[in-house]
Amino acid sequence: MKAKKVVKDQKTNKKEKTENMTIKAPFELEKLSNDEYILNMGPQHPSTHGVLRIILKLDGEVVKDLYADVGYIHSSVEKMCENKKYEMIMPYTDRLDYLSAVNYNWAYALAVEKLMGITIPERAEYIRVMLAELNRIMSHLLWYSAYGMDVGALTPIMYAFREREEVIDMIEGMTGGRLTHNAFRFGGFKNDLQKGFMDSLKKFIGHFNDKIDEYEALLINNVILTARTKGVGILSKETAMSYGVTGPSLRGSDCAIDLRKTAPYSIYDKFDFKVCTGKNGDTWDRLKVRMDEMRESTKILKQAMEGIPAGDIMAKVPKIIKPAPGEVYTKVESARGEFGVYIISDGTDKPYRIKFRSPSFSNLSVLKEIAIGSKIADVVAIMGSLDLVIPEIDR
Amino acid sequence: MELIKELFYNSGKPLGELYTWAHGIWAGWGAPPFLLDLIFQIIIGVAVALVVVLNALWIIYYDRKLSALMQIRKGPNRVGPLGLLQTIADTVKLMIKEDINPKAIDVLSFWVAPLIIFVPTFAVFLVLPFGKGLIPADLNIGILYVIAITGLTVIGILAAGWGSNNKYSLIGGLRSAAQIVSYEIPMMLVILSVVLLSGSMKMSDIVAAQANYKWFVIPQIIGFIVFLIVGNAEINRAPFDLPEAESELVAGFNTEYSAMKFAFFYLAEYTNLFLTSAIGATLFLGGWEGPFLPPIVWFFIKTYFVVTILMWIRWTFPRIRVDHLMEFSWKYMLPIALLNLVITAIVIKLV
Amino acid sequence: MNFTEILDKLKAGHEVLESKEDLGVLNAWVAPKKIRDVIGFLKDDMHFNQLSFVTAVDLPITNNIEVVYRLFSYETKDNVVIKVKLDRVKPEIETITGIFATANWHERETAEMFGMKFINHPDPNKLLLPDGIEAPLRKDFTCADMVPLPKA
Amino acid sequence: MIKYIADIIKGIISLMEGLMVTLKHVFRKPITLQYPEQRPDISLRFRGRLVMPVDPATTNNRCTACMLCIRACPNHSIDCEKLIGEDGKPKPKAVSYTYNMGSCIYCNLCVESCAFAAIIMSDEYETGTENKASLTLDLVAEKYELKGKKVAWWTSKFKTEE
Repeated sequence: MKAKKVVKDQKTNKKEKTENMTIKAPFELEKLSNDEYILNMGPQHPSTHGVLRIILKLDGEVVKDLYADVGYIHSSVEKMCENKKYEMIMPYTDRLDYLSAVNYNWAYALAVEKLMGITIPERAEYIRVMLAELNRIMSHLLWYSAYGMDVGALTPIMYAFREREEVIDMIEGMTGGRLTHNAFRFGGFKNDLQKGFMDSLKKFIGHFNDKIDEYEALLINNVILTARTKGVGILSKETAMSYGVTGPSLRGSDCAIDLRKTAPYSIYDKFDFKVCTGKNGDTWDRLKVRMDEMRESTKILKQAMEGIPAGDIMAKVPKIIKPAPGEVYTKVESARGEFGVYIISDGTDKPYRIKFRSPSFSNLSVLKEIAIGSKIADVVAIMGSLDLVIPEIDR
Repeated sequence: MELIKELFYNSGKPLGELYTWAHGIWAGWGAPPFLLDLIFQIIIGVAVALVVVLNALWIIYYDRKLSALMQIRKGPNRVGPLGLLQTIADTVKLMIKEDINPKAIDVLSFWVAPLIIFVPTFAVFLVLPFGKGLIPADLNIGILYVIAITGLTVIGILAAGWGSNNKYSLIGGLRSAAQIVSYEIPMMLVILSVVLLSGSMKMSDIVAAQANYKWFVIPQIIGFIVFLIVGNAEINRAPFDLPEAESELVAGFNTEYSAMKFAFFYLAEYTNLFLTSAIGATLFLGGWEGPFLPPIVWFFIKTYFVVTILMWIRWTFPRIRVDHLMEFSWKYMLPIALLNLVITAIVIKLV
Repeated sequence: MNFTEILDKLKAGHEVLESKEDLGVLNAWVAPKKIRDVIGFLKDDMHFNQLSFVTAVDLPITNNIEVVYRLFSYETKDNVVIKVKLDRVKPEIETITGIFATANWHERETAEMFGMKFINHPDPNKLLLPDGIEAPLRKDFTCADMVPLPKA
Repeated sequence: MIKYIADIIKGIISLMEGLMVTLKHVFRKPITLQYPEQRPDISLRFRGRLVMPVDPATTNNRCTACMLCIRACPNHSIDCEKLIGEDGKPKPKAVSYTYNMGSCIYCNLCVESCAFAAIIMSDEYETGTENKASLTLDLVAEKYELKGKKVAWWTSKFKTEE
């Protein structure tokens, strides 16, 4: 008799638990009108580029409402880092955004160097700039090819990956990693540039601008694509600011804000380059900004290649990294926008609290604002133009 | 020797002789003649089926190789010499795969949809003029028959979309219906201008009207371009592949299909590509007309020329959006086709 | 503007409980009830037009949860950090979603990570975590699978 | 009306440009690497799986079981056991060196921390396996022989120090 009761209790418990576990539906099904229906885009969907779920309320093909459900691959990096020594966190920052890992390394390295008061040698700064710009090109090339797939053009990916392979080979030669580079150390680098880096860089810069022209002729200037993207997903300047949108997505809305210019870190003030902006803030402007940015990155690379001095690549850094108590926030312009690292140090060899401010997090939150009223195909096009990387949203 | 030459260059004559000869023997046995016709029809059916399957195998391989060329890669090159047996391997794989039937499907429409899509494709081969006299049935409403039959495909796609009980499939099915219905009209107008020029809807007459290299592509260049675009849209290939737009609708109307049922869709898609090209070649490029080579060879050369253009378009352009698709049809294709028809009519009247 | 100027302007209209300079950036502690006023003032009158992030820090020693708002001005290129000390047992604070739309997601993340509540939040559901996990970023949260670092 | 025609012409031109790009590529050489037969050219610093190579001079590994790599590893992927001599005191020699490839993130921090260049990231990248157990390796027992272009790089590391 007693045993039976226990079983029953367990059963009811289980039921309660499952009820608790169900995710609250963002749209009440009873309130839908006869013409409306719910469509789940994701968690596994070809165009969400990761494990992201977009719940759409549709009327025919028109999006009436939208709800972004994130957190499927939450990795709790911030909690993990509280249990790691400062040196160990560097490879973790790679994994936030595996497409522009160098920039993420940089933000973290900057933060710790600022806490420790380390100034790094000039040659190391130049190498950092070069790696970061190569990384930006690499990320934008992947974005371009993925965007081609999103809008149904299957050929751009092949051309873009041809150039991307060159870039990856260069970064791999320097750091040893192809995607998760773990490139930087506090104070500079462990290894100098590899032999032949300058030659391959020169070769790459030599032909890359022609390739960008080809990319634009193939996809960006195509009349089908311009018809699909011009005037779609208009993000106004005010909305973008309020939502904390950064990076190319913000610059598409006629905001000349680029942390490399507005709040120069490292030696970016030495380089001559333009902040590319769009006019209308629509999807096409965001695409164009990224294409132009690749050209500007090539310019920076050229200047860095010419101006790189000889010398040390590593500053004097204490063996044990133990910053003084205090807090620091450093940010860099990654391929997707402002990536910031906020560290609170309590004087031990582990950070007391570390917070990563990731650009995609804010960029995704604006999706609801700009996608309502467009078509299903537009949601895909807009999402692609925001260039989201899911692991940095689900930090 | 003479017979073989005749068979290649003027297939109609020896085939007709064979037919009357067989009928003579059949009558000598005292059997009813319709039975012999039935046997002949079955033989023709089997021959057409053979052509369909072999052609689909080849055209899929061709598409993959051509796309590989454009995408600076190598394409299939592992199975057989130059990867020629790749499609056969794929077919075998699809045949022995598990046929998954989701729980909540509408069984009838789910099962019957692949067949509905495939049968019209098959039936259109009836009026394709492969060579001089080599046409399974030379109907005097040949081209009308083609339009009527190909229009049936939409029912299959709709049935697949509805029967799958999947929202992606349903959207795909509905998109396809809208697409095919709105592109049917410019298609008909373009074909009508060709019919005006040739003065007949019979396929053999249309080819005959283009004898001595008076191909309709020259007076009807706009018509030909419109035909290519509209034909591409009718067979749901990129950039008009909205019903199965994989980045939006996962796989559209065939999301839930697997194994042989999926293979039917695949087969139908590529056969449709061949058909549209074949009709385009017949209407605008003089069909089997050509010097030296046997007519059937010319027919395939011209058809594959059109196929190549369509593939080239497919592997270059991004996908069009659904409302632009409608807009494009009604705002651009229809007026142009109509204008083309009117000008053709006026010119014919004047000359 | 430098540290003192920002502080003086802020102090003119609002009560600043405590202030500190940390690597050249003003950290100002304000009362929890005033947070909307302070952030609104910084945005409208002092052109701090970007809310970089909202987060919190768990301080078990003083039994506080400290909410951190970091603002940046694209015009004057200044940073400012506004901090609010909350009771660790029942941390509650007014939302600033109406001022900066980006606060919506940042606050949702902070709320679930620290087990706190943002009053009047338009969408108080969890953002990243599944149900059943409470406040993982608090210092007393332990996970069975967590392996401590080997002792040197 | 003029805009209508201009739109059509502009559209056709842009489409033609795209078609020309793909047409040009038809005549370019494919960039395919036929993977299992052709291998990519891997750079010297490539980070494959961790190995503890046998030093050809001493026909033994160079590990002194100093535990620096264990402390440097962010994921506790490495464990090491020191040799206990007959006198009961630990000797600078590793009896076993357990490396868990499953949790390794190939960050190179252990290699950089090693003062004797005893471990190195090899250029082995085909580390997929069917069972989890084979992801845990004992690098001492493995007696790995380093091959290829990494050898010179590796030996130069400790030759200069001595």
